[in-house]
This record gives sequence, C-alpha cells and structure tokens, in this order.
Amino acid sequence: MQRIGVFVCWCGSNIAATVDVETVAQTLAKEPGVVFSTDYQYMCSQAGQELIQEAIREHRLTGVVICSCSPRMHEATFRKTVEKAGLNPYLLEIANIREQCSWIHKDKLTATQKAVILGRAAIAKVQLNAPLTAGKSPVTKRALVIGGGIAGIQTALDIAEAGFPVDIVEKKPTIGGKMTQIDKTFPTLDCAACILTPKMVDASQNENIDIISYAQVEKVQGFVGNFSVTIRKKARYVDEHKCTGCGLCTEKCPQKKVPNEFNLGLDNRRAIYIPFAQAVPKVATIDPNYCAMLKSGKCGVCAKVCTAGAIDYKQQDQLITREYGAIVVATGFEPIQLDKFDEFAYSQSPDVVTSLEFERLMNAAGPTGGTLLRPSDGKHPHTLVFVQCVGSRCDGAEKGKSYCSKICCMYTAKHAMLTREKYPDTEVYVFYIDVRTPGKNFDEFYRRAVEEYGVHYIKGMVGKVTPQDGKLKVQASDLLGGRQLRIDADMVILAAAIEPDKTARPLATMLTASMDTNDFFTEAHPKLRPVESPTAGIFLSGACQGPKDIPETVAQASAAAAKVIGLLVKDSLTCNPCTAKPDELMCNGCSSCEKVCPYGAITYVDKSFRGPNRTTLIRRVAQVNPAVCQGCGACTVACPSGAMDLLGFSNQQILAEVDAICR
Amino acid sequence: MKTWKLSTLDALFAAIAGKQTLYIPADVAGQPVFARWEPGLAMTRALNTGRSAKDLFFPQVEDLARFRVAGKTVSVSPAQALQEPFVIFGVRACDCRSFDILDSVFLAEPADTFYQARREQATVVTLACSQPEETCFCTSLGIDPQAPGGDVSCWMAEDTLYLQANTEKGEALLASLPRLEDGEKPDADSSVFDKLPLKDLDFSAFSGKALMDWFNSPVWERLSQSCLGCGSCTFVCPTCQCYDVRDFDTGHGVQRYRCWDSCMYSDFTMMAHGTNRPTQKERFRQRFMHKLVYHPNNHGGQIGCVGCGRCLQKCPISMNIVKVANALKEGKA
Amino acid sequence: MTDWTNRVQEISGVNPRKCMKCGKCTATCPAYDQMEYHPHQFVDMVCTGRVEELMASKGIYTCLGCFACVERCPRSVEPANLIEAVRLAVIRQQGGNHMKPDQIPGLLNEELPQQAITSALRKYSKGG
Amino acid sequence: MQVNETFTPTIVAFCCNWCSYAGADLSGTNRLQYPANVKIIRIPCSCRLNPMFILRAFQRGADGVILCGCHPGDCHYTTGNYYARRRMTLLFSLLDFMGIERERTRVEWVSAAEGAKFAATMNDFTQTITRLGPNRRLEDLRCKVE
Amino acid sequence: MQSRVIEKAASLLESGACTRVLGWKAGAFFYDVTPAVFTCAQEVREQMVFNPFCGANLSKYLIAESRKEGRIAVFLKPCDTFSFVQLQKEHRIARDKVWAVGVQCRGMCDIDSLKELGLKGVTAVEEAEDDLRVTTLYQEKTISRKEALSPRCHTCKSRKLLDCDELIGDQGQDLPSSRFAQVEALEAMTPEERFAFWRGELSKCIRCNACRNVCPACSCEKCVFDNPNSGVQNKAAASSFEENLFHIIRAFHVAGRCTDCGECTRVCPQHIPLHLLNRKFIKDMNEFYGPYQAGGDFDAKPPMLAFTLDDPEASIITNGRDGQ
Repeated sequence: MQRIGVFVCWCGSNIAATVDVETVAQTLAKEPGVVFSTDYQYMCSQAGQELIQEAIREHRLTGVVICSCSPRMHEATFRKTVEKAGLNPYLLEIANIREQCSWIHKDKLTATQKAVILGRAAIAKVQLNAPLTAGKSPVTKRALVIGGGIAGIQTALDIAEAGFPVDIVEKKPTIGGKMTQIDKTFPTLDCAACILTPKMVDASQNENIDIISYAQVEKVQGFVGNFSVTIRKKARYVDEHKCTGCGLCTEKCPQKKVPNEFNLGLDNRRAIYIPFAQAVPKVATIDPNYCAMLKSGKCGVCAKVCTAGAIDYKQQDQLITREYGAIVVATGFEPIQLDKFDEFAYSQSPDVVTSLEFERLMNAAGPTGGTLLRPSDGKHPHTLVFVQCVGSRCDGAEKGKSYCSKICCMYTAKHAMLTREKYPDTEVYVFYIDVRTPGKNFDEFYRRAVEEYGVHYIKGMVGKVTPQDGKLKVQASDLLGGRQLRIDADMVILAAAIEPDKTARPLATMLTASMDTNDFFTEAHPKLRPVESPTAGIFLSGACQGPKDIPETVAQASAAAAKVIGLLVKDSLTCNPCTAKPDELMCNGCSSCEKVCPYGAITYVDKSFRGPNRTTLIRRVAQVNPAVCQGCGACTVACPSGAMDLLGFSNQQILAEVDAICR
Repeated sequence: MKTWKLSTLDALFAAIAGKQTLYIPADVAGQPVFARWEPGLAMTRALNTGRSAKDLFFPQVEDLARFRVAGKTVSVSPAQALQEPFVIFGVRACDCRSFDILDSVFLAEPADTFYQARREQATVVTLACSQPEETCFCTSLGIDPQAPGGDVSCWMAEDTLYLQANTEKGEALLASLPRLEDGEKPDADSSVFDKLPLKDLDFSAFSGKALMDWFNSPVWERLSQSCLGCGSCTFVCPTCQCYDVRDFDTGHGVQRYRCWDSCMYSDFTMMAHGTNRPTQKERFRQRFMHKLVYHPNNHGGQIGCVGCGRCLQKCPISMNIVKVANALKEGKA
Repeated sequence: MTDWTNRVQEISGVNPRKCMKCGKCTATCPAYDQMEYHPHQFVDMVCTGRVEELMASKGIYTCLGCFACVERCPRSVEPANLIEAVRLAVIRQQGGNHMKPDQIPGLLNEELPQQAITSALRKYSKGG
Repeated sequence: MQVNETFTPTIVAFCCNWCSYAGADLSGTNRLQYPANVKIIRIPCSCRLNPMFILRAFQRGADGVILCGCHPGDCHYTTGNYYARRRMTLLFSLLDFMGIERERTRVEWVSAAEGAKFAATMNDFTQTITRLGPNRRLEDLRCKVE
Repeated sequence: MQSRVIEKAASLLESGACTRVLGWKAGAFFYDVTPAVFTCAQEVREQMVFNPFCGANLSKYLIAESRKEGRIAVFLKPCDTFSFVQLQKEHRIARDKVWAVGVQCRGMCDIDSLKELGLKGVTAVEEAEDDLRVTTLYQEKTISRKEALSPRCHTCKSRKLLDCDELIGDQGQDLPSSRFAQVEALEAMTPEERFAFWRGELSKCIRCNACRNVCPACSCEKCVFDNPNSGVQNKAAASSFEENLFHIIRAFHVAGRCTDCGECTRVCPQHIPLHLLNRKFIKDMNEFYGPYQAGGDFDAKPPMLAFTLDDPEASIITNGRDGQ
C-alpha cells in the first residue's frame, strides 16, 4: 500500500494569492494513498525541505507529491531533498501549480480547482513510480575540438593546460582560422598575427595537443563521456613529419595561377603551397585540383627540389578513429555570399570588396604588401565608401540574415580609422543604419574615428553603386541631413553579414546537436548554459553559436574548456535513469524501435526463453543501452507490441495522469 | 393451433411489442442478428443469425456491480437483474436446444441470477426450418428442426404463420394477441433434411467412459496446428458459456462486469492459478473435449453442441467440431 | 491612428512597423529630387498616423512606381505599395465609384490590354 | 451554431518537456492567461505520445486533445517531433475517416520562447472545442458521473 | 494447378529437400480447406488440395514453423509473398529454414460470394476452366469463376511472386488496382455519415480477435490488448468506445506494415470491412510520404519509421485537406 505525502507550496503569494493552498492540501489529503498533506510558505527553503524530510521519516512515505513551481525549476532540488531523507529521488512528482496555474488564472476558485486536479494527476502518477537508480558510465579522458580558429585553439590550450589530451581537427591545412586573415584588432589596434601566432605555436608545441589539420569529422558515435569519432585526414601529398616547411617547393612549382584563398583570391599561389608564413603545421600541401603531377602524371618538380623527400604523390586519405569524453564545436563563421546584393555591384567591379578582403588589402602580408591599392588598376584610392549591414538585419531568409552580425560596426570603424591614419588624403564615408558599439572602449573607439580621424558617418543605407568611368557612383541618402548624396568613390567596402560555416549543419546532424534556423548551434540554455549544447557532452566555442568578436570568442572558448575539464575530471558519469526498457517477453525483435532511435541505443540479441512444455525458444529481442538512451520515448510508440516502455514516463503512469485529469 | 397471415406479420410484431419488448432476427448493418423490433424492422431472409440467440440470456457484456469511490470511501451498488418481460421470436430449433444446455450450467445451484431472471422474463417463440444449409447437423443431435419447441412453436407455410403454444407462458402470449385465427398446418416436406451431408454424424461414442483416451488422442496435435487461437467459434457458438469477470476503472470508481471469454485464448482461466493451458493444442482440446466429452459426462449424456453449423461457417481456417469429431473417431487427423 | 492609416495598411498589405529606418529606399529612389516626402518618410508617416498629410501632398504622384525601393528594402516594407495605397485612398476619399462594372463592355477595344481595365476597375471602384 | 453557455470543455495538452512545457511555463511567467480547463501533461518528447493516450483521454471525458512539441528541426532529441508529426497526421486522418470531428485534435509546435503562442494556442483551441460542443463520438458513458 | 502443387509438395518431401510442407488440406466440402503441415508424401497425395478456395495466407504460420527443426516448404500466392517479405523485414521468419514455392493466382473464391449469389446449402463445387459447377441441396448451377471471387480479389494489387525459391505458374506483374475506391467513397461522405457508417460496422464486432489472429502483421508475442500491463488490456468491447479503440489501435499498430492482404475482412465472422481502416492508412501514407508497399521489397524504410524534414503538418487533417 502506498503512503504518499502531499506538500503544497505557497511560493509566498505567488501561488497562495490565487490558489487556496489550504483547501488544496485538505482536498488532496482525501485522495486514496495519501497519508499526509500539508501546505507551507516556501517548500524550497531550508525549512520547507526539512519539513518534507521529516514527513518522509515520520510517516514512512513511499511517494512524495509537491505542488509548487514548475518541475523545470526545482525538480532537481526536491529530488535531492527526498533522497537525503532516504527515499528514492524518483519517487517524487511535482504538480506545477505556479507557472501553469496560479500565474495564469485570476479567479481563486477556478485556480484552486485546477490545482487540486493537477495535484491528483501527480498523486496518480507517483503511485506508479518505481525507484530508479542512475547507472554509471566511464569517461574517456580526452577531448576533441572541431575547428582550429582562435576559439578552438583557446579551448584546446585551456583543456591541455589542465592536463587532458585534446585533439584539434581543422579542415584547412593550417590552424588559425579567420583571425589569421585579419590585420589589426579593435579597439586596441594591436596586430592580429602578433597575438594569434604565439598561441598557434603554443598549441603545436603543447604535449597534450594533437593538431589534425586538413581533416574533417566523418562519423560520430557514442554519447557523453564515450564518443567514438572517425576523422578523415585528407591526403596533402606531403609527409608532414618529413616536411621542414622550407618553402622551396612553393617557389619552384610551375603552376602559378591558383587563386590564393588566404588572400581571398586577390592574388595567386602555387599548386603546392603553405598558406602563410606562420602556418601551423608549417608544411606544404599539394592542391590536387591544380597539380599537374596528380592530374596528368607529368611534372614532379616539387619532389625533385625537396631535399627532405617529403613529397608523396601516392598519399591517400587516412581514417583515424579515436575515443573522446567530450567534443567542442568551434566551427566558426564565414562572410555570406553577396550575389543577392547586386545593387552594390560586388560582382561587377573588383573595387567593390568585402571587409575581409579589405583586411587583406591593408595587411602587410597581403597581396599589396600593406599598401592600399585599388584591385582594378593598382592605384591609390582617394574616396572610400563603407556600407554597413549588408545582408544583416533583413526580413526573412530571402532577403538575407535576420540577425545583426555584431562585429561589423567595430571593424568598419577600425578600417575607416586606419585608412584615414595611413592615408590622410582620402575621404572616408561610412553609411550606417545604427552604430552598435556595446563593449569595453568600443564607443570611444568609434567616436575617435569620427572626431579625431574625420570619418564621415552618414545615417542611411546606400541605395545603389554603379561602376562608371573607372569610378564607383554611389547613390545614397543622408537621412539626418535630408539630402541625396551621389559620391564618386574609388572603392566600396561592404560589411557583409557573417553566417555559420557550411560544415556546421552536417556536423550538427552527426553530433545530434540542435541548431537554430540560421544554422547557429543552439545552447542548452540561452542564459545559464551558454557554452553547452543541449546534447550532453557537446560544447560550443566561438562564432558557431552566434556572431561574436575576438574577446567574446576567447572568453567563450575558455568557458567551454572549463566545462570540458569539469566533465573530464570525473571518472564516471551518472546516467539519466529515465530510459527506455524493453519487456523481453513481449518483444518481437522486429527492429521498429531501433529504426527510430536517434542515439543508436538499441541493439538486438538472440536469447533463450523457456517455452511451454519444457521447450526452449530462441528469440531476437531488443536491448537498450541505458548509458546511451536519452529517454525521448520514440521507440515506445514505434513498438507495436508495447514491449518498450519508458522508465519515469511509463504508459501506465501517463495513462494514470490522463485518467486523473479527465475524470 | 393458431394462424396469422404472413402478409401482416408486422402487425403481429406490433401487437407483441405493444406489451413487451420483442426481438426478431433482422438484418442490421448487413448482418442477421436478434434485434429489438421497431416499426419497419423486417425479419431477415437468412436461415439463422450470425450470433446465436444466447446473447439475449447471456449477453457478451453484462454489468455486475458498481463501486463508487469518493476520497477514501467506497460504496457498492449491485446491478439489477432484468425485471421486464420480453419475447424472442424466430428462434431456430438448434438455438432453442442451446437454452437447455445453458440452463444446465447457469441454473444449476447456485443459479446465476442474471441469467435466471432473463430466462424467467423471456417467452421464446421458435420457428421451424424448411430450408437448411449444408452446414446444418442438428438432426444428428436428435433435434427436429421442424418441431422447434420453446414456449411457442411457429411454422411458416405458404402465406400463413402457424403458432402452437407449448407452455403456459406461450399460452399467455398467444392469448394476449388479438385476431389470431384457428387452423391446422399442412404436413411439411422433410425430404431436404435427408439430403444433408452431415446428417449421419454420430456423437454417441464420446459420452462413454473413455475420457482419458479421448484426452490423450494423438490427433489433437495435428488438428490444433493451424488454429489461430481466435474466439470466433466460441463467440458464435450458442452453447459456449464461459465468461470472465473484469473491473473497469471509470475514474470515479469501478464498474464490475462480466464478458464472454474463450478457452481458445492464451489467458483463459489464467486468473485461477497461473499455469493454464500453455499451448494452443491444450486450449483447442479443451474446447472440443468440453463439448463432446466433459459436458455429456456431467449432464446425463447431453452433447454440448446443437448442430447449428455456425462454427463451420465462421472459423477463419475452417476447422470445426465436425472435423474434430470425425478425426477423433478415426484416430487420425 | 486614423481610419485612413488603417485603411492604407490594409490596402497595401504593408506593415510599416517592420521599417528599421535604414533609408535604403530613399537612397535608391530615382525620383528623390522631385519628391516632397521621400520613401522612408512615407513609411514613417504611415507608421505615425500622418496619412492625411500624405494624401494632401502632391508628392505622392511623383513616385514612378519603379519598385526599386520594394526590391531593395531589407525589411520587406515595400514603400511603393504604401504610396500606391495612399493614392488609392485619395481616390476613394473623393467618394463615388469612378468606374462601374457595366462600363467595362464599352471600354473594351483591341488596343487596350484587358488587364488594364481590370486594374482600373480595381483602383477606381470602392468595391466591397 | 448554438453555443452552450454552460459547457466547459476538458482539454488535455501533452507538452514535450524541452520546448512546449517550458513554453507553457513562460506563458505563466509572463502572466498570459488561458482557460483553466486546459491541463498539461508533461512528456519527455512529442514522440512519446502514444495514440492510446489520446484515445484514453477522450474515453475518460476529454473534449479536446492537443500535442505541443518543439518546432520541427528543434527537437531536443533531434528527430522525435518528426516521428510525432507523422504519427499524429495519420492518426488524425484515421479519426476523421471514422467521422470523429477533426477539430478535436491538434498539433502545435511551441518553442520554449513562445509563451505567448502557447497561451494564444490554448485560448484558440478552447474556443474551438467549446464551439464544437462535448465529445460524444469518442466518449465512454461508463466514465460519466451520474 | 492443383496437381502441380501436390506433386511439388510430394517431391520436396520425397527428395528430402524439406521435412515438412505447409499447404491446404481438404475438408468435408470443397470450400472448407484448412491450412495444414504435411510430413509425408503419402499424406500430401491423399489430403492436400489447391483449389480456388485456398484463400488463407500461410505466411504467418512461418513465424513458428521456421523456428522448428528442419526446412519447411510453403506455398504462397502473390499477395501472401508480400506478407512473407514483410515478416522477414521484421526478422520474424528464419528464411534459410523455408523453401518458398510461389503459386500464381488468378483470384481466390469465397463461399460467402457464392451465398451472395443466392446459392444456399452448397454441398459441392467443381472447377471447370473459368466456371464453377455448384451443387446445392436445392439446385445445380454453373456460375463463372469471376462471380465467385472473394471481394478482395477484385482489387488485386499485384501478381508478383516475391522472394520465392521456385515458381509454379508464371511470374506476375503489379496490377492497376482500384483498391482505394471504397476509401475514397467514404472520404467523400460527411463526417456524420462516416461516423454512422463506422458505428454501424464496428458495433457488430464481437471481439473474437479473428482479424488480429489471422493478420500477418499482428504477430506480436503478446498483443497490447492481452497484456495486463499495457494499460489497455481488454477482452470484450464493453462500450462503443472500446469497439472503436480496438480497431483504431490495431490499424495504427499495423500501419506501414500491413500489406493489404485482406485476411482481416475475409475472416471477420461479422463481415466488418476492416481492411478499409488499413487501406486508409496506406492511402494516406502514399499521399503524404510517397508510394510505399509494405513487404514490396527488403530495403524501403517503412513510413512510420522514417520522416522527411518537409512532411505535411497534422494541420493538413485538422484544417481539412480541402480547406473546409
């Protein structure tokens, strides 16, 4: 016979003002199985919890129902409470009489009646609750960081620093990411390379860090603490261990006309290349799309000049499978394609560039050696027009991105300022909708651009850019000045919106991590768990979660690392005990459940059963790995025989709730 | 003997229904069934109903009691046995005989009060057969389909219905009807019954003392092999009388009811001690042993079958009591 | 909010509150110099309920209906549709149906596209 | 249509734990009102909803049943709501085929952020069911209080 | 055909290729054949039949039979082979223990179809080409085979013999079938009419479980309706709700697994057109998620265990497909 205790919380006046808590407690006391029922001002307070614990001991309760705020708020709290009193934590049910009752109803009688019904449903359910014990699963003490930009590097360094081995998987031949392409950083204007490259070197020299460059994640299996990841390391046709990075091959390669992606196609590289001088690992890579040897078997110059004998035209993609306890996603961002914004003439004139291209044009290691020259004729530009919010803040996917890309205001101010500083003879116009500078020393930076450097900030969007007679005719409106502007510009720089890297979506599917409609990874909680994905063991670092600047990225990267370390220091993990459980006697072995399980938690075994008349039957039956099962319940409905049930949310429990509510 | 013009059968039904509830075999949703007569409801042209006439005395589902729960108090209200008299018209000789078999079970002490009340309230008006189906074998069980019995026996010939009261209840019913005329029915032609393919079945061998021999017969294994374990034979059978008592949680209490059960089901009599008949062979054997052996052994040789042929028509795999009886006697299946 | 303000929004199907005041419509407008009110101001005036002022303005007829603003507006506000709706509102305010269905047969001729007549009917009759 | 003033429908809302239940909580946090006859049952995911539960609700006296889950693509378990969507579409179609009023059942995707949508959905659904009147076609008379 | 089937069965046993043969056994009348397992050639020659009344789908028996010692030969008609494949997809049949002989079919007859023609007391049927000579207690009559066809055979979907080890008769093709016509006719009714239709039909149900027990898809070790722990255990329909419940849940459980073999309707002692519920599911799944034939092949993913990102929303039903 069940002995159930009911505890009705006032939540101060939050509940008590609308729900007659005393009536609720008294009414529920009459329910079958209830041996104790009371109300109290704050059940979650120390005193409230003690009251529950005392009642459990005194009345030898076998189940507890707490009528209070949402279980999403305090279920964990109260589970601990009852556990401390010696009751299994899963013999507790919470009736949500605050968020789903007192806060949405005004009439006291109505709300009280509803609270009673919700209480009854919880009592009906708790009668059927079974004590559940969370299982343990071991933790592999190694982390995987996907993406080797500043976010991935920082996360890896922090994890390695704590003593855990960590692998960085980078799809490009070198780590460093977008930050390597940036010239100076706002608002301090220190050189990006100067602060990034030491970190890259640190990463490459750290014993705990293994950089797997020119590689991609191919398959992810397992679950928190026990991931098994297959990584495809693409053939670079150069033996990484032999190559010294001397660069001789990249000078001798006869194929000179390969667009240099590091400089965004503004200049060319060879078919064998090292992306940039400070690349990590500093080894050459052969681009198979351009290498004559790989395409037609005729050339072999690089192999001839390489004294280290590192060139290997027969190299194959390599599949590496490793076990990890945690995975950090740091896939970053890229600027959007600008084909939709034909009015800015990006595809019509080489002098219309994106801000990232402008970074390269300003960079000493860039195609122009740091001298600002127009791409079309290599001449010095005199009038520059910056356009903000290109593709950001748009209405719907057809127009562009609905979000603010966050970093453009600041880097545009930086560009404008640097241009004016280096070339005081230029006129610089910045067309903005709003200038958004929330950040330490950010607004001051923007004001300096206007006040000290004389950048013309004009409120209004550029309407049209027309290439004409070697100039770019910019038609715009000065909304505050109330005049139409027609500027003959030499260059137009577009602050293109940023979007998540294209590899993020397929990766999310592999990781079973959720994404928003913009393909940014979703965090477990937007405020309280910002660096965790809702999928346990998957963490988020940097711009894959949303647009952010370098300091924010680094902060989040370290935060993600802290979370990973918190996970890896554990020897084992407590599993969610509310998992699917098949009744082997009912199971048909039909594989329906397996097909809908998103975690691959279900396997089948042939098992002997005692048949009628002393016979033995061998049947195929489902087995659930409770460490892998996340308890969604998809299998329970797919199962035609009803053999699969979900602990904690069993058919009987839910039906009991339905009955209690509908009666 | 009384007579009534068949062309005005409706008026006869109206007259009966004016005084008490009347059930006649009629087509409802394309299926012949005993249905409560209402103006416009016509008799079926089918020889017999799909479900047997036992439904009217032993319905498939019957409430026994209601337990009401308020907080921690429980109150019980037993269901009332039927108080209203009713007439069931058009019962065939086979079904009429089935009432005797059911009576021997339900009216034996302690009598089943629900069944008893219905039997007492009912006036059974039977109807003689003239056009049997090939599946009919009541004649092999000593039933005369042309002298069907009941409280009132009826015959249809040409344009006339002939009615003959057999009991006081029957007399009372006929007396209550207006405009019945006197008459004598012409002799019926029974030659078709001699042509029935199953007319020569002999069930006498089963009621002897050889119970264990039948039980241990090797034929059960083969016979039961293709049985699906459904309950269609038991549920259309006029003599099957097994039921289960179940509780339904209404949310406010419990509705206790009984419903037909089938020995063909794997959970039949599971409530008693758990290890019931483990395979379909045992279940299958139980059904036919009961009809052919146990029942006659316990009830003075009365075979638990009336030869209505329903199981022959309805079994999804065409296994039936005739095939079983023949196989048992031949000793091979 | 005046009746006309609601009416204009209803006719145009445009929600002026979506405007983020970037001014791209105005920047892109080829008729800027001829306009008393510019496209972004238009949107703002509808948003703030100043439709009567617009209706009184000759400026609404300087819009060429080139739809550059509609095309380029990042927020899908469609200023040209608003302007067209204000013009319609003016016509309807003047009262009466300027065109009735029974006039259509008389207007039909081979030169004139039938769609023009239908559009005209839509524009110049109050309808339902 | 005659609207029965005294008819207060019983409505069961099955809400997935991660989105819709949180959305319902948010609706409360924002003090958005919806009728008290809507009672929420928490399930881990919309894919946990067995058609049996819906039918049982109708049997026991519910007049309307609604399932709320994460928006497609946002399922906490990645794919649960896609299965739920198929199952419910087919179940509702069968119920409609059997002549059960199609408005009595509904699926809405409500995210954890859509407190207002949750309240609006419940208000609308309650109105629909009130207009539709009591569930007669899938009721079980034994469950009615005499 | 009969002689070829019997000879094949006998030779499979005689050669030792199989230890048992699953086929049909003669009854007292021409039409009351019973599925049976034969173990020796003599038995086969004496008792086995293959006539137009061998409608029973034997594939379900293979669940139990293929778990036994030795190989069993089975005779499967085209529609039975779909169940055979579907059961294999669900890992219910040990294929290596089965020798499947496909028997081409031109539609099976049904005693109820004969009765529909007004033939009472049928004592013998003789097959003659495209005719059946029927002897009854009252008359002799020759009817065309077509008239005697089981209703399900009029809308036969396919004569393909899938996954057979050998064939008797030719391999067949998919047929243009109007099998959804009845479903469409019901869909065209008002909800009230549909409700009345199904109430009329389902109120006839006596819950004998014949539909369930004959169904190759309903092959659960224990049905939820027999399982006291399922929460819906139920032995008889004690209310109109329970009459509906059983058939809704049954149809739902076999959705995407039902091959539309029509056994449920064939065996219903109350003549309830139960296959319409399954067909409705099939029709909907075909329309919403693309054509799918359960048991049609080994690879296609059953629609209930799959999804696409742009499946129609349930509102397609609740708002009315026609926007009503």
